[in-house]
Amino acid sequence: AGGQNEAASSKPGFLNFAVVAKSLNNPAFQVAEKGANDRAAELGDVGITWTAPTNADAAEEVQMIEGFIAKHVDGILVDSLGPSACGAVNEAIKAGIPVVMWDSDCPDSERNAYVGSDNFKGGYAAGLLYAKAVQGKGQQNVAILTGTPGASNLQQRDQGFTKALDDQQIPYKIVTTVPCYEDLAKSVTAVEDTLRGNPSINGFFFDGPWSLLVDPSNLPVMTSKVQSGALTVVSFDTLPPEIQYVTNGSVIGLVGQTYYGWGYQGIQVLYQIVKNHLKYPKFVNTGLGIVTPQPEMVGDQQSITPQAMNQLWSSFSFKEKPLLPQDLH
Amino acid sequence: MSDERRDATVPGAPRRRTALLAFERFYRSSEAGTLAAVVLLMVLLTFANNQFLTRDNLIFTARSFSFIAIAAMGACFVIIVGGIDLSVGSVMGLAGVVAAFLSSHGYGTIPSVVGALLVGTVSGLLNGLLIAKGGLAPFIVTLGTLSIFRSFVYIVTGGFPMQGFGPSLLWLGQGFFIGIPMPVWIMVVFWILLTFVLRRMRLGWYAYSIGGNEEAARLSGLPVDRVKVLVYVIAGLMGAIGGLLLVARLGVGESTAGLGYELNVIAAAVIGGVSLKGGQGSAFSAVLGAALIGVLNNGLVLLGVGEYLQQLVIGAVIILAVSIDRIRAKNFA
Amino acid sequence: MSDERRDATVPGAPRRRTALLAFERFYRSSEAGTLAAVVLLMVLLTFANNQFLTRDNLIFTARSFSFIAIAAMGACFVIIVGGIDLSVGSVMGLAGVVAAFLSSHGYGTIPSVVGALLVGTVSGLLNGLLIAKGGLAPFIVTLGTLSIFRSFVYIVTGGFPMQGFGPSLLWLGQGFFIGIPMPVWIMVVFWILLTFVLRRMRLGWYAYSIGGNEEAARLSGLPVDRVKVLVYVIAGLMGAIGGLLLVARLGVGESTAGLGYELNVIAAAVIGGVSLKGGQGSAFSAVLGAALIGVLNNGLVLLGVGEYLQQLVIGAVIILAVSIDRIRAKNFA
Amino acid sequence: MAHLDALSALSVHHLTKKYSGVTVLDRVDLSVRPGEILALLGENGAGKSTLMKILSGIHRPDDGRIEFFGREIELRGPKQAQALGINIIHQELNIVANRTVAQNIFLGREPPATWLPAWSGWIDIARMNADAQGLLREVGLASLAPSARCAELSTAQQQLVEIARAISTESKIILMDEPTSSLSAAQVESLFQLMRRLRSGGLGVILTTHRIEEAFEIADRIVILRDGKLVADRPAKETRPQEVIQWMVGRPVGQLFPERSSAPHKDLLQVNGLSGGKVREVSFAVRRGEVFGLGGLMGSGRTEVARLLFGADRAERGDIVLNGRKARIASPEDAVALGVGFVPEDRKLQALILDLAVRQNMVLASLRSFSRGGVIRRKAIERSVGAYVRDLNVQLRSASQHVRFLSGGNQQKVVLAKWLMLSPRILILDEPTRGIDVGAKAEIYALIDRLASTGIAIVMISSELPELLGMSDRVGVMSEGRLVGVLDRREATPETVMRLASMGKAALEGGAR
Ligand SMILES: Nc1ncnc2c1ncn2[C@@H]1O[C@H](COP(=O)(O)OP(=O)(O)OP(=O)(O)O)[C@@H](O)[C@H]1O
Ligand SMILES: Nc1ncnc2c1ncn2[C@@H]1O[C@H](COP(=O)(O)OP(=O)(O)OP(=O)(O)O)[C@@H](O)[C@H]1O
Ligand SMILES: [Mg+2]
Ligand SMILES: [Mg+2]
Repeated sequence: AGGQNEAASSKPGFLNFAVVAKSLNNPAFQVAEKGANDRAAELGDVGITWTAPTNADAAEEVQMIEGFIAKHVDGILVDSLGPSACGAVNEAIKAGIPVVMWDSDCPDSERNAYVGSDNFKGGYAAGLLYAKAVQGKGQQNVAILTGTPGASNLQQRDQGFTKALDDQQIPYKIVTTVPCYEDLAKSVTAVEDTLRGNPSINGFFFDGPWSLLVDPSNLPVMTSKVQSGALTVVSFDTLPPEIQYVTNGSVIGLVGQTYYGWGYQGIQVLYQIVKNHLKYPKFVNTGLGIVTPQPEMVGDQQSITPQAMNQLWSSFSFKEKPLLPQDLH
Repeated sequence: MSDERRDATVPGAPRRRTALLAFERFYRSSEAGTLAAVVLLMVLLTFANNQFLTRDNLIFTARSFSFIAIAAMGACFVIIVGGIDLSVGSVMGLAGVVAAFLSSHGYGTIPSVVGALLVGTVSGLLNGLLIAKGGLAPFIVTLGTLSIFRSFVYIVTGGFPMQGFGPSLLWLGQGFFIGIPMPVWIMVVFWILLTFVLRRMRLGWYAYSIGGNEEAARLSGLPVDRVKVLVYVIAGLMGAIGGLLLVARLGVGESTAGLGYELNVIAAAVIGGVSLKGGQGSAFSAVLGAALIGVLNNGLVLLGVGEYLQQLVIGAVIILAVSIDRIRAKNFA
Repeated sequence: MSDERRDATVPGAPRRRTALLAFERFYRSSEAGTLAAVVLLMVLLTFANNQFLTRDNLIFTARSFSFIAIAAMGACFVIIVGGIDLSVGSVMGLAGVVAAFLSSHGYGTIPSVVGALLVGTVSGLLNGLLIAKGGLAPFIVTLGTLSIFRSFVYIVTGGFPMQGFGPSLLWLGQGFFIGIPMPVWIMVVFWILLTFVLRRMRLGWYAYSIGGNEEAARLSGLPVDRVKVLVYVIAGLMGAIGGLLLVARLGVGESTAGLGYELNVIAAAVIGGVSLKGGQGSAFSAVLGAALIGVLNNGLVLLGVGEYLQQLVIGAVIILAVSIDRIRAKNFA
Repeated sequence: MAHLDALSALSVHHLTKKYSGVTVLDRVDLSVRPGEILALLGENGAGKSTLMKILSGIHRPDDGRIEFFGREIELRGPKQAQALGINIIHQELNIVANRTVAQNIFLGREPPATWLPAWSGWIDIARMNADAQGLLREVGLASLAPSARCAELSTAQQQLVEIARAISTESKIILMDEPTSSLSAAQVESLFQLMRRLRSGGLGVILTTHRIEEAFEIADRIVILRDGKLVADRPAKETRPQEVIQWMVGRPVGQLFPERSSAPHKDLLQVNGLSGGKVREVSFAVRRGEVFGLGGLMGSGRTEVARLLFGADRAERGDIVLNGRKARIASPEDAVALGVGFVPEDRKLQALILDLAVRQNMVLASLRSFSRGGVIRRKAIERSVGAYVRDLNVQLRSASQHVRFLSGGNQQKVVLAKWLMLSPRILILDEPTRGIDVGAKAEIYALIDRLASTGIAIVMISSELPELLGMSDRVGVMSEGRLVGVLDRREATPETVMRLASMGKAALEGGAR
């Protein structure tokens, strides 16, 4: 993906942008990369170096950003692996290189803008879906599946989720939070064991996609509990393997980010800032992608059907309209 | 050959019943400590949570650690011969995604499985040749190939999870035979097979000898280099099988498959009582070590131990398990 | 004591110039291969990218690997004495977040630093006592404490990143002195310090002897257990300092600080030429190994090497670096 | 005994030691006076080393008393024994190979720098090296640099470094456990001179050796252990070697060397112009059924010839002809396939897997013939191992016993059995009786003779002249990497062999070739 623009970079007016993703191992980032490349192609005078730390380690991400500072790129898009990466963002700004954050923000940094959606709001949307499904069904004993304990973006999702339940006055208790360390095999074992160990659990919130990225046959206890109406599950992210769980009714809904928009709008915003010195608001909301069996309004967001989402993934025909400051208010 | 350690060093000991003798032999073996820990843990969990000792929970727990156990048996073989294989997690991932790639691109189960096994063979061969013929340190070689093979994983998947495997490939990971999950069967088969190789086959005897004293083995005319290469190939194959089953069981081949598993796999072997010094160890150790961690993980979730404390308990149990072994070992030192 | 290897075994060899002798001594040392690899890499990068050999790029690269290098020097000490410390990543994290906790709760820099050092001391003491006095295998003990200390990290942070450190703590991680970043200074100070300890002080000599032949060391009346405990404490301290500086540099204490660093740290030492067999190694090795990986990472970014190929290049360079060393070693074997 | 104890520097009373229930030392009484050299003799496994380890604080006795200059002491560790002035030279070399000679000599007693407080741990390296130089001169290693790494020393040099270590501090007692086993005759002589100097300085020495003549040469008193019991304690002057052997073994030992009768056979092994490492142009031939001895000084390259022959090291030039056909031996594996066996000089490091059973060690080289399709035939192994254990009279508790727990002589028999199971055509023996007691020696000599009589060609390296002369049909003598002469049985005398062996380079270049 990277490096192909070295030759072009010598042309006057041509912009070299660097994009730092969190990792390589997730289709969301593939879509984001496509979005970035699509927008770059439309613009015509932008080259992209796409990269990610090999170990999902913030210090390594910092080193990458420092490398790009040394390389004097024209702008950097950064997906933060945690607050630890944020110092380097300020260094880039200090070195005169505009930085736009995407996916995960560094809210306290000097970055020019953040393109993405709010994790808290995402969790809140998931909470709304959940609340609607269990309205009037009595006490909810909810378990949460999380990735690495203490990861802040995941915690924001959890907080949004519980806030929505509070606001909707659902009687609930968070019974347990199980980590899976972002490992798929561990995640399914964790979900199944949790349900088996505590039969009183009647709700599950996955604050990441892990256990829905695998075959449904891995989740027999969950599936059977859902079928008997004793369990309600809502999950984060709208990656391809997850969609089937909405179709088959295991999950009431999925709340994801607009992965394509990360890249597409990220390049757009960065380009406009660098080239045309436009001023964007600090938060450029790319909105949420919500998947529910039937289209409905979730808060202020319109959801789409699993079929529609599948269609998008299979054709890879995500579309975005380039945002300009005046589109945002 | 752990069953033959120090036995009958007391001359003229009265003939005891064979059963008793077998027990004593076992008690003196290096696996006894971990087995005691596993049993103790299971008893505790049975009392602590009524869901623990259910058929479903037990077989699913067994399935969840079978992948690690299979790879750990291979790791154990490498450790016996005095080496180490850090690349196993990447081999698991690569074999898994190659099979996933083939199967989801319409190839049958046999080509997919062969593809995975080929990955295991070639990666093991590369490790083995660099180590045995190149004379490089196993730690570094396999640290390097850990990176290299993971890179191949990314190239194969392109970052996209691959799904839509053929049904018989899925069955290998998800199916049951007489009520027992296939991966558990396969683990048992390899356990028996490897035990046979280690105890009853020339290759196994050579491996213990090389790990015990490489110089003496070489000067006894043993084909040291060839044995080492073969052992790394076997480890690669076992890793590949573990990875294949893992991916087949999850039904998805994605680029994080097996990421960071090297530590889990080697830990399983070592916790089971294999010494990193080489020359000693058994297939049973690897299974036991994997079982300890698997049961522990299961228990922690069943009991709803908080996310922050899980690691604390795991660490403490690992240290306790080897302390038990230490006390046992002292008893007849 | 690589400087003293093999010299003067030929009595009455003609007196050569000291400089030449020093060079030969160095060429025969185990660090020469990695140094050659680092230099080669730097020359290549200088030609490949005109940004590489700039003052800014070099000092930032040096800073980025200084944390690992500091911890790797501690790891190297442990390896010299024949042990291994897998808990270093967690110690780094725990020391970092403890300092972050103290500093962000209004404690001054000195209490924060003392807190971090205390973490290093206590964790090293725990490892050392379990290994030396408890007689447990280092791999297992530190595998267990790796989990345990990480659990403490989660407990300290409660999952929330801690920010708002005092300015002098930040300065330790982010400041400069005569144009060189503080962490680099600190790395250099420890490099000199540790080199002296290893070459000129009893503790260092005992460490080499214990790692080289523990039985002989014991029979010579060396306080083997005490030395081992002390070495693990030093490693704990070096890990803690690395972690403290890392967190101070990033300005945030997060629960993922140092997660998984054990492999990087040990790899740095081993790539630098330290043998896991024990009895051999130097502070310089650890710095070199960390530098190789640091420069490589920097070069990959500067050259814009595609994301999928980065790991491939890293793995290949690691193997090549030790192959260079192998060829060098053969030259005078 | 009481009045004797008053004179003794170190004495033990009723000393008893058991290892997992087996009594190794049984109520031993023994004393050594200042200025006395005591030879402690006994078979392998008699308990000599155990006794010495107890006296140096390494092991604790189960029962009995230790008195040091009349005062009862309890030894809690090697450090304490050292502090009292009891130093030991261990039977097994205790050298840290990666460290220098000086570092090994002063291990644990490094001279502190004077310009810094002692607690700093700062070492005065210059002083240490200077002191080491002096000590090396005393043990006859004047040419060795104190900064040389021990890994590069020969076994004999390492042994001398250990001796230097033992005399580097004020000692009152030195315990020497087989210090001569790897030394050359000249080195033994210089060691004995050193011991006499120490004796005249009032030091007490306890020495063990399996070379009985040495005990008579140096010791004032001879003490004999058998099966952990003290069976004799005599002034050396009033004793005869034959008596000593009888006390040791518990029965009269007949002739040490068997009557060798060699029928003229064809050459089985021819070595032509073999060169590699320090070995230069070595050529000789060995006949079927012949014992070809290789003599020479330490470091003359005998071991290297053996290693080249066996493929353990790579030859630069020369060929090996086996049975009239040129053999390609590039590795030990090739050698074994051609029916060549090799008993190396260090059995623990080079021949045995100490933590495996006797059974596995014995079949190691011939495992191929004990397996079918890679599967081991356990019954066949059991039969064969049993037969060799009986035939070679290996003393063990079961074939499952780890070799680590066998005595030296029995370990060596296991190594021999390993090669016999291969039915070799050629057997190379490097110092086959090093560290082995007289009884076992006689058995091994008889065995070598028997093997030769079955038609095996034997190359035997030995540093013990009586052994070399007693066993060999012909003796090749090496010096400086060259084979400087081959003597047949009648020509070979201690004088002729030594003369050839000490022929320096100069003499060689002078004309011999
Ligand atoms: N650590 C030990 N554990 C068990 N048995 C031991 C141990 N050390 C020695 N033995 C046994 O004690 C007996 C006496 O051994 P020791 O080493 O004292 O004999 P030795 O007289 O020195 O023989 P050698 O001449 O071969 O050196 C032997 O049977 C030996 O197997
Ligand atoms: N296995 C080995 N590996 C490396 N070096 C060796 C080995 N064996 C001997 N040497 C070295 O080779 C040199 C020549 O010794 P070698 O053993 O060949 O002579 P030798 O005549 O057999 O003497 P010795 O009686 O001591 O065995 C010695 O300095 C020794 O350090
Ligand atoms: Mg002895
Ligand atoms: Mg020799």
